[in-house]
Amino acid sequence: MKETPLSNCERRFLLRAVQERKRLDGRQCYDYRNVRISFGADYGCCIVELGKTRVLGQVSCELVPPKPNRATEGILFFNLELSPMAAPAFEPGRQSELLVKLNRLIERCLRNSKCIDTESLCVVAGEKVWQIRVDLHLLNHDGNIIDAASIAGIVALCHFRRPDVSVQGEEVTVYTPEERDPVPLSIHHMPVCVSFAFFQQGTYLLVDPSEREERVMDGLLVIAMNKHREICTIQSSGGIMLLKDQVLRCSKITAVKVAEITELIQKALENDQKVRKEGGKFGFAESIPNQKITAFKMERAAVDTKDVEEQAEEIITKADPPSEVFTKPILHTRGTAQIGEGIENAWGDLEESEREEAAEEEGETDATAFECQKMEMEDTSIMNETEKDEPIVLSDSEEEEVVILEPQDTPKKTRTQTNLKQENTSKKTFNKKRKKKRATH
Amino acid sequence: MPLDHRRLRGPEESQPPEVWAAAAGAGGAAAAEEEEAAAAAAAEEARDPCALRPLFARAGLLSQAEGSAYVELGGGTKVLCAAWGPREAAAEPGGGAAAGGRLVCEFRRAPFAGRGPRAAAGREAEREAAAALREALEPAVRLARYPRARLAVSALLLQDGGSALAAAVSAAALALADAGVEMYDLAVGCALCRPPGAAAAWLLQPSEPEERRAAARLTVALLPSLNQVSGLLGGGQGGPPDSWAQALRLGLDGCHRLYPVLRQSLLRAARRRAAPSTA
Amino acid sequence: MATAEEEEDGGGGGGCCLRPFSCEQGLLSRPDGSAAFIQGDTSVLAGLYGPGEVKGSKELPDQAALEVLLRPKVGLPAVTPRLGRGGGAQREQLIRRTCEAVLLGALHPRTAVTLVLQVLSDIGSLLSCCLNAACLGLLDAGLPLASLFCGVTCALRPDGRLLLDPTARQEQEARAVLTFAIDSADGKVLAATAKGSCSAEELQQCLAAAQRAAATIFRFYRDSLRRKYSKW
Amino acid sequence: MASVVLSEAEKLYIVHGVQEDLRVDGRGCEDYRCAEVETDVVSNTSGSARAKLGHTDILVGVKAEMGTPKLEKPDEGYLEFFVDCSANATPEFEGRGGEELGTEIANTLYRIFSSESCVDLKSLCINPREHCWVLYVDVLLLECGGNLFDAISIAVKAALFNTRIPKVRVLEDEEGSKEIELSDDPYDCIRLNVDEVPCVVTLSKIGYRHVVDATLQEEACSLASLLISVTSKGALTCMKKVGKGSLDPESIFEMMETGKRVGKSLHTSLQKILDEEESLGTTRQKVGFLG
Amino acid sequence: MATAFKTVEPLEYYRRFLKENCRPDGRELGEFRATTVNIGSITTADGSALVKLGNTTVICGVKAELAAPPVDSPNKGYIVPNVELPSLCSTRFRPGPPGEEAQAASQFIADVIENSQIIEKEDLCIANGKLAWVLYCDIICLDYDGNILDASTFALLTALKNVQLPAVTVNEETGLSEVNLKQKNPLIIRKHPVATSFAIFDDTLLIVDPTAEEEDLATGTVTIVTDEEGRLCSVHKPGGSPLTGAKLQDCITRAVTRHKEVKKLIDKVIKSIQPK
Repeated sequence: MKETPLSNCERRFLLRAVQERKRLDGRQCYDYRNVRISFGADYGCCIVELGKTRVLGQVSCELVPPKPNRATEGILFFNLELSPMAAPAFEPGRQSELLVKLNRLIERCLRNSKCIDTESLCVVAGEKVWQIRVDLHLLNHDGNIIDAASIAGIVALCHFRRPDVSVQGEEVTVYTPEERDPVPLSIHHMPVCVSFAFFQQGTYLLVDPSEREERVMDGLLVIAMNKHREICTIQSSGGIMLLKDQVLRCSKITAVKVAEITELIQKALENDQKVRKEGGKFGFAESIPNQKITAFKMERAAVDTKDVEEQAEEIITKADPPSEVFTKPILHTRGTAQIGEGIENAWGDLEESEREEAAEEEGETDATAFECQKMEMEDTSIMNETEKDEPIVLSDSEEEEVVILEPQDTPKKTRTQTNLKQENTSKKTFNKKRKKKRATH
Repeated sequence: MPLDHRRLRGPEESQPPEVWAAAAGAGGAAAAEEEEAAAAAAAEEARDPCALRPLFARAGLLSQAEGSAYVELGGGTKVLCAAWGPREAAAEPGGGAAAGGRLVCEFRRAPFAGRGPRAAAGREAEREAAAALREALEPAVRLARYPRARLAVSALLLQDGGSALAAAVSAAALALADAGVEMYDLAVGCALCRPPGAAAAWLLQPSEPEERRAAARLTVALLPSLNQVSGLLGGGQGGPPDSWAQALRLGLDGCHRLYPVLRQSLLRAARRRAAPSTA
Repeated sequence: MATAEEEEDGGGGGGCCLRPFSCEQGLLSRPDGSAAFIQGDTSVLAGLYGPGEVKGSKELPDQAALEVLLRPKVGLPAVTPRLGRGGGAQREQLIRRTCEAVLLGALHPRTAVTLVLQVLSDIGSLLSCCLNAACLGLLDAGLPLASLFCGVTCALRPDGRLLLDPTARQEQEARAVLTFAIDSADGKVLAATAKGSCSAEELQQCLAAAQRAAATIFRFYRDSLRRKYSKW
Repeated sequence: MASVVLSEAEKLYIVHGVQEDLRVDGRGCEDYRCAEVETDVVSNTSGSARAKLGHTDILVGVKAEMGTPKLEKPDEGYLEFFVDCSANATPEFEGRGGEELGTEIANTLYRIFSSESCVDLKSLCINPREHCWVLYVDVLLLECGGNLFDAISIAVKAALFNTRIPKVRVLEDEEGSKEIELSDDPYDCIRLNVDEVPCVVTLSKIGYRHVVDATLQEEACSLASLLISVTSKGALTCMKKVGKGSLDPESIFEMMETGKRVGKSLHTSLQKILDEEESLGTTRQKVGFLG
Repeated sequence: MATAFKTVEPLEYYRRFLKENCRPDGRELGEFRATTVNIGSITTADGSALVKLGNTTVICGVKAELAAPPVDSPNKGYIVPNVELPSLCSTRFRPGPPGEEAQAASQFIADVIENSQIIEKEDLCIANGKLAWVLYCDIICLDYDGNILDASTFALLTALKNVQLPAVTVNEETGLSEVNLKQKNPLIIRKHPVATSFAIFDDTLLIVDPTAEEEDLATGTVTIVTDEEGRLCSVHKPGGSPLTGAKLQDCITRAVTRHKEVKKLIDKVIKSIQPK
């Protein structure tokens, strides 16, 4: 489905609002939307909501051989998917320009910033390392995908626990969560992206643009920073020219926002950990707000299954018992048999090799009388083959036509065996007479 | 990670048992292989280079395709072909609309078609064969009669017992004719190969082991009644033009000899098709 | 996990239990209909677009073309994903055909309806959770339906006892796991699929149990809808 | 394939000209256009060459990398071909437009080099079953002015001639573990013997005659052509019919003879140029891409 | 006249026949098409079978290769089934990677193998943790006229029964495996799953072994797979018209009968190629 285009008056309305420093959702220019983080029951699973934009993050791990040039480092793999759920224009499996750009940004923000200690992911140098895979799915697109995705990525990584391993000699043992508590990843710092949308060649600036605002913006500046005010990546796109002051101002705003978001992330993580430790309820079910009328919950419900046996019994006794088998398989030839006399198929049969086998066999054994004509052909063909001079072309069909191709100089002989078959119109005549004979053996 | 996620996957890598038989070194397996080679060589000597292998052809056997044909060669080569057309063609990117119809060829090898490892011949080989198939068929089809249309041929190699491409050309031509596509002539394919050795003579319709050992191979496609060569694809150890010319002559002669059989099968298919409607 | 054992105790009596259910409808702003469905710790998010513009090749002259995409949490959709046990064209096909059976597609010919199911977490009975999310998604989008349907997963323990709505571990231990889609009109079977082998008697028993459970689930549907529309 | 559209009158003009052994650019039917070849044009490859044939402009780079030999041939290295149809050559190649042509050319190159004698693959083996040299031959089409295959084969041959593979030694210590040592001297390297590397001669059938080295315009007038690869000794290693049309057998025989004749002289002049260039050594003035 | 009616109102055309308890191709509702099986015709495969169900034609070739067993179960081998519906078999399929139907069929076959334990994967292991057989079962449809699942399951079963694996021994001293290509052994087939498919017409009528045309017109399909003990190895109803438990039971009953027929056929054909 195509994206609904933005009408001119909508566009004008939005731009005018920006000029008047108003935003559709009532925010100020520098306001960030609410960030909500919820965790799944699995480790490394979270949903981040940035206003209405929603991203699902899941981290998983696998033991793999390391890359040859980095024998002592684990591998980080990021994959952001724009699920068709997020917006009608997203097609599954398509590598759109936007997707490639976002994936690169995520990689630069989370991998190239070296926020994860990859050396600690090494199990046996040069042989086995952990590959950490971060899957991010955009579930609802309401602008500023990159910020939401970067938060989801780092939150999922912080939340994730990998199985504990021990190495004894060459043996690598991976422990289940029951045997040993899984271990968290070692994370140096938490980079978070903050996006700025520019309008009117950089005259106006909005933090955390919504989807509508993104559609009318002129350019975008993304800054990834951690709470130590270290810039991890910075990228401007859209072809706007920015003044030095503007970039500096943006980085200052970023520092403030990142501090807030980092605090929120840490609080959320602590909360989840506390609940898990205390054996309380956790998972997505708990994150559904109770007061919303669109949400509904039901406690464990018992289902009465006492008399299912009787009910099943009843159905089975009522049903007819399986009937006895009447059809008898008919063997055409070695390796070919048939049951049923339903409709015939248009196929002859495929098996030249089997035909040849049969031919050889019949060449050896005595021909039965009623197949003498057939045999004649068989003999000639074998004879010819031994003579090696003439090409022999055996062909076959329901009408049992036999074409023997003689050398070019002699006229072509076509012998046709007819009648027998054609008169016999019963469905039981199978397209091979020879087969019939074999069946009677 | 460009993995094929639409098929069920097995282990990362696997080898055919033959590899291990060879790896056993001086064991019985290697000896057996040599034996086999010797036997094959002996058979080669006994073989008449001009002999054609038995060919079985049948047209019009698939219920779903507009035209279809099955060709089997004595050595076990089995090719099934289906043809459709004409269909409305998607606009060609080049915009060459006036040039007439397009012939779209597909060639697939069943994974179990070959003797060696299962995944030996990859997509590339299939695509090359498909291109060769198109080259060989295009001159036979009156494409000018089908402007802005698309004709489709797809060939499936079920078992490769040598001369597979040649069999596919014959089968595809039969299938097109069976589909009622207007053609100038049938295209008949024939393969040849030259065993290693300086004085070796070209062999007509080689079997799979012969092909494997061959120093040079050639596949020709001929439109017999027009006496025009529609396809030619060959390569290998160099030889003087005379040797190749001789091969070509031999191959063309082979095509001429196969032609009547293909015509016969087409006639039969037509007769079979006509029978139910008259009855 | 503590919950798993608890459940086993709960199911130990003659009766069977469904895990706690919860759902939320209309939680996404972009799709025309959306719903999250949570069974125990298994949860699936459904988002639905349509009826809308259809691509030429998929267009059907007499009804809406339904497309179902089931997206696993980890990796790409695959026939048999190695990690996570979502995905699979077969499941997509099953869900699509089940929805098609109840969707009155003839009312919206030459349109497309796209249903995307995102697995959020899979701790057993995933397919039935997908079916339930799909049905609530259809409901939330306000598409005309002939009837409702729900998914019920039923496991047969090695000792032959029945278990409804099993967890992942119970599924693993089970001899056979059967999943049914039951329609709300007369409790008939819309879809059925099984892992493992069982006898015809066992199949009928599971089916009967699933039909009972379906009644409970439909009540849950009704109550949640009643709540949703309580302020209208 | 990159092509031009000609009017009927233009075609007729070309066909009639060919009939008279007089081509639009003044050549005879068996004449090549002026060819320019320069080797060692890309410094970060093991060998490279650029060939210009009229308006056809080809750049070939050969990169030697260490790899594992193929299972069925444990004591040989191998060649890998990749053809990039740059959108610079013609706008048709933009996006995936050039892919089909690229694979077709690569397949043809594989076929030409499938013959065992053409490059000594055994010399590329470092130690059997474990290490060998893989030569990645990358062909880049810079401009298409007809007769791509011939120009590519000339450029490939020149690039292979120019290729220098560093010498390596296999050291074996007492425990049987092997180590590979790269020679310290950058000039200590293997050269390939390219005597047997064939060149492609494409003969295009125009009217009743055939021409070599057809321009784009001439290609538009030809229904079918025969692609022949010829070694310097005049042996044919590969034959392929290309194009929508068919050929009659007699003309194929003629074309093969012509191909052999033309191919032999092509080899002689190419080898002469390559040797000349080689003899200049480092004193040679590089032309590169600005020439 | 009849053909015109069929073209314009295909469903009504069918209903008229079904009312009389028969089908346009002359079959009764519960009747299968002629089932033909041929085994061992592909000599390059380690086992092969060609199955024709009326016009529907499916070929299955099994190729055995050697690999290291999976890490998580070192005493097992692999069975890798794949169903291909090439463009050759019907116009409804496009060339290229497998579409939804082919993927779903592959998954179905994989499920049947898994559920029925047709072969115990432990039987495929040669040396624990070191070497095991991989059976690549490639099922290719050559002519698509409906009921691909039954034909594929049948082709797979007969092809597996036809498989002859070379003897492999692991040399104790060298640790290398040796393959004796001359000595071949058949596979141990533990169960014989047989599939029976039904099409549901107008929500109530069940017809067995539907053709492609019938599948298109039907409002749903059910496939039941049973083994020789009458156990259900798969009950696959991918949506479509709702059925009652009683109807489902009727399907199972028919499937049990079908299994007996097919089993006889397999036995006969396997016996026919055994050396006397």
